[in-house]
Amino acid sequence: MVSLEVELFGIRFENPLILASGINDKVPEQWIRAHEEEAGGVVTKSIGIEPRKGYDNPTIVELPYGLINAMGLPNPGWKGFLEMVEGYTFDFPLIVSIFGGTPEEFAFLAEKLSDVADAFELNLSCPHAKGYGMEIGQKPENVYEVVKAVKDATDKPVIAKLTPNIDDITKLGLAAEKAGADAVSAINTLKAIAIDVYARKPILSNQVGGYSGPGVKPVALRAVYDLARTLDIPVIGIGGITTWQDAVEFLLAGASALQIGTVVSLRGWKVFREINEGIRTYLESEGFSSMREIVGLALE
Amino acid sequence: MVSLEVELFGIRFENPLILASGINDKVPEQWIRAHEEEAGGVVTKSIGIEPRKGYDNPTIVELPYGLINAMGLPNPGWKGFLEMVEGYTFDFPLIVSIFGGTPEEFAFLAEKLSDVADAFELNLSCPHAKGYGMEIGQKPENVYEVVKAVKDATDKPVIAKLTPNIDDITKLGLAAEKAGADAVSAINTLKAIAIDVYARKPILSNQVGGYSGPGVKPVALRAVYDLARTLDIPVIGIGGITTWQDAVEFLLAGASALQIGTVVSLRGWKVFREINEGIRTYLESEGFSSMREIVGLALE
Amino acid sequence: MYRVVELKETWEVAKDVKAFRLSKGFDFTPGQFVMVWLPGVGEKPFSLAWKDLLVIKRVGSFTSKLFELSEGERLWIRGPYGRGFERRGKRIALVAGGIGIPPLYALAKAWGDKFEEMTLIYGARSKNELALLDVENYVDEVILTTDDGSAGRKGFPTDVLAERKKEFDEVYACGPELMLKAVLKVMEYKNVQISAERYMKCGIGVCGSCNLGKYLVCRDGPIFDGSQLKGIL
Amino acid sequence: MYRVVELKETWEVAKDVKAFRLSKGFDFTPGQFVMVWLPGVGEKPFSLAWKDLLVIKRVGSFTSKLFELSEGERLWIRGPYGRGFERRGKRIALVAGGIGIPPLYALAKAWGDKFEEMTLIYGARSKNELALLDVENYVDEVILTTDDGSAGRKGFPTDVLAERKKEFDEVYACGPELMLKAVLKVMEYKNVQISAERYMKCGIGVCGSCNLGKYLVCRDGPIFDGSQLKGIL
Repeated sequence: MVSLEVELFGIRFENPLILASGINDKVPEQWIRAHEEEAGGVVTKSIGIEPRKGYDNPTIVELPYGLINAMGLPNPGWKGFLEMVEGYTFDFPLIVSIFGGTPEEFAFLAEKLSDVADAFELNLSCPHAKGYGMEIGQKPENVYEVVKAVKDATDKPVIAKLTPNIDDITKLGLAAEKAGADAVSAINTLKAIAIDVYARKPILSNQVGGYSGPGVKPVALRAVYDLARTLDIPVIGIGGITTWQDAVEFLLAGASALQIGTVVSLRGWKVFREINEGIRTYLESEGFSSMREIVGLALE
Repeated sequence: MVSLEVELFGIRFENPLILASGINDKVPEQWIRAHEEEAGGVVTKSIGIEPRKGYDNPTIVELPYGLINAMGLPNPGWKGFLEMVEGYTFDFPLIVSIFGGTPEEFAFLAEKLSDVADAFELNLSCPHAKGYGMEIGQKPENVYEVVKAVKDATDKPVIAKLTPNIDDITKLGLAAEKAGADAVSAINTLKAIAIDVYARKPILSNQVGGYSGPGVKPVALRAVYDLARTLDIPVIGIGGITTWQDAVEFLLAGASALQIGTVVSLRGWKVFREINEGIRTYLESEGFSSMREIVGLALE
Repeated sequence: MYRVVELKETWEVAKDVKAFRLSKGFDFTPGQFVMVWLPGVGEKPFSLAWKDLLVIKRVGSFTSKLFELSEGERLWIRGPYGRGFERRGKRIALVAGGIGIPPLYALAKAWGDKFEEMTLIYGARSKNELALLDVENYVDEVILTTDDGSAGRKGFPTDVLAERKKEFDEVYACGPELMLKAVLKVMEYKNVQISAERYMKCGIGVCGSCNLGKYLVCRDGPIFDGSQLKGIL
Repeated sequence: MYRVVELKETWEVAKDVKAFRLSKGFDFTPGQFVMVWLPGVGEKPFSLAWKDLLVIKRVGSFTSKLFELSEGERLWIRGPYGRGFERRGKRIALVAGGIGIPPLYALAKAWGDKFEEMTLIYGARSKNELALLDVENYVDEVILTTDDGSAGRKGFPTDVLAERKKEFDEVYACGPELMLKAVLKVMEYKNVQISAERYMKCGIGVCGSCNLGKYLVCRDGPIFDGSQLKGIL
């Protein structure tokens, strides 16, 4: 049987499908469940300095081709997070997503959570929280400063999660690489809005939000393709992966691993098994013996 | 019966649905056909200085939620264009799209084509032609220079067509407004790619292309919403409009008129009639007496 | 996306409890819920009492606003969502507490003729909090309990269930969590389906707020088999 | 998107003309076309000769590459696209010129038993350019013409059509544009359907390159009624 194993920055993942940050990953029971359902790893909800309640409903809009959300980074804060994970151990890689308003906040969080995290993902890209995420991560110099501060604060691998809401995402990727990031992940959601024609108002309580799901795949794939051609560090592909064909496209475009999120909401936990099985069948029928062999083949 | 009439920069459109640039608008017969099929106006294919053949096939990828294209700005050049329209008159607004590599080229084209055009749309946003379109239009200072040069060269109204491949599209809109643009239109296509899993190559001969159609609507609507809140000049909404509900969302978000393109390919010429009819029915049942009344209602 | 419906009729069914008849119905399974959005106010989940019927208790600002709406006014509704009840058993009990009546009312009305015998055991703090609607038309027996004895038997519905559990081959319950726990205990987590509640935001399995152990109430529930909840509730 | 098919069989059917049997068939109407992509080479439109059959003339670099492919090799195909023939008439003529045979072959094979009488009038420059396949199995009569008289009658298929047009209540034609114009003229643009050709790129009504007057060959055609083409062809 062909191997789906991935090794990234010294960590072994059973398969390339990692649960993306923000989707059913609030508590340890959900992370464990994701792994039971055949996720190769899990990224937690983004954790910040202080507990945040998040925005009022509506926080999500269902579209024919995806979702728009503005959750507002609800999280228990780093202290609450540590209490929550107390006593748990995990037999899969746990990537802790963190967000802050300054390089120092990011570094502080990384230091406090280093015992829990197998790796960190830096949320430099959430498009709907004032002063956080994308508002910082659209500037290469900020990406550089944050990654550098976190690298100085922890020995754990650091992934910079990049925003596609930019003229050229490789600028952000190069900044992350230069600052010592172990990998980049892309994309976070696209800036979007939905309006109800009868209410004649934006639907989200935050008005604007981030667009994810099948409709963003072509943009995400392009981001991964551009990043993989430009960077030496690994790229983790995220954005609208819904079928095994999508997953294979991302691998061919140079993604070393993948994250899926919206599809878990659209089609349920079973998608981890289904997509892994599809990749496996593809590799076998096309004559490959491991997933690694196809990474980046479309770049040549 | 409620009125769908639009007046923009002194030009009257029978209805808000304008045929977008690049979709079945190569020759005058097609423009006339679009109007017969109830387009309120027509934007031509982008015209440049020299004739261009465009890229080799594949130039288009069909996706579940839209299209990715990299046509490569095929056009007969301004001389060929003038020969082509010789002897025609049009009983609808004809907006001529132009592209150039410098402000001077744009200005030159505007001057040469001023007798033919009711208005100009400046292609500052085509994402797949080296040295043109988006490569110029991602910088506010370039947008300013191009618009200014064109305004100096022609008395006809000037629309700056903006790219969404940017951190904040309002920067581009403000630059266009400051330079004297009569309107902005948004969005052009999103940077994208598609890879064939069996060929293990990008499908387009140009590798990368621009994504349009239903899947980009949430991003386009957001761009229009942001622009309409920020600018004083009118915004023409473009991007994935497929149903009358989409059209109404754009109007509520502040678009004074609309362009449709990909949907004409997906569903045929009949969409002009269908969407106009849908808008009309909506206005009547919601108690409005003209389309103008709903422009921007969701901004409040 | 939202369907816009109008209020066709509203009426009081108990103290601080109102029924809302909608202009459009939804295909649903008893136990499923919808998200109701009032633009400018908020959006909350409610169990469907029937395809076109919501029965809602006033508990906060959203429901207060809802109570102010007149007939003809609009609601924005998405759904139905979640896992409904599964039809099992021949002689069944419906155990309702307080405002837990809507999904059981729906069940009784939808499947009343599919069971050999259906007993509703319905408890509330006081008589005026019992939201019975016309449920007696759909069940074979109604047993009421109140905490204060103002109607029916003084005590809890689970007291009745404990005494008569042998008569029932499947129990369906909805109500306060303490009651649900008692029901699960009485039934030893077997032959019982309960409607769980957790703080729900997105309603569609994204945000993860409504987790109940490893489950999400909005997707894996709101209806759970007792066997799923051992060690959790 | 593309369906990947393998070449099951290829064989020569005339000078520089090859038939390609595909491993998968497409639901189609005679007259429709597909886009064939060879990664790294290019993508071109071809009329379907049958659900799993392409009949192609070598004319340039793309078709040369195609001719080099062996059985078992892959083609990437999207479609079928466009408007096919409409079945009309009882006594019909198929008028083919040169490599215009595939859609008419498809028509004869698909609808052969639906007509009372079907006559194929097929012309080419020379005998070795006639790509007949097994078309005689599906039509009642085959009349050949060649420019040089090396097979059948010396002359053009439209000569035959002009003489016998009264026998036919519908004519279906595909071939070089000069021939099509002659067919339209002979038929006075009535009771005739022709398969038009223009430089086609996207194949799906986006790029507009294949315009024929106000029509797009890829969407409004490739099959047009004679009446649509007055003043255009």
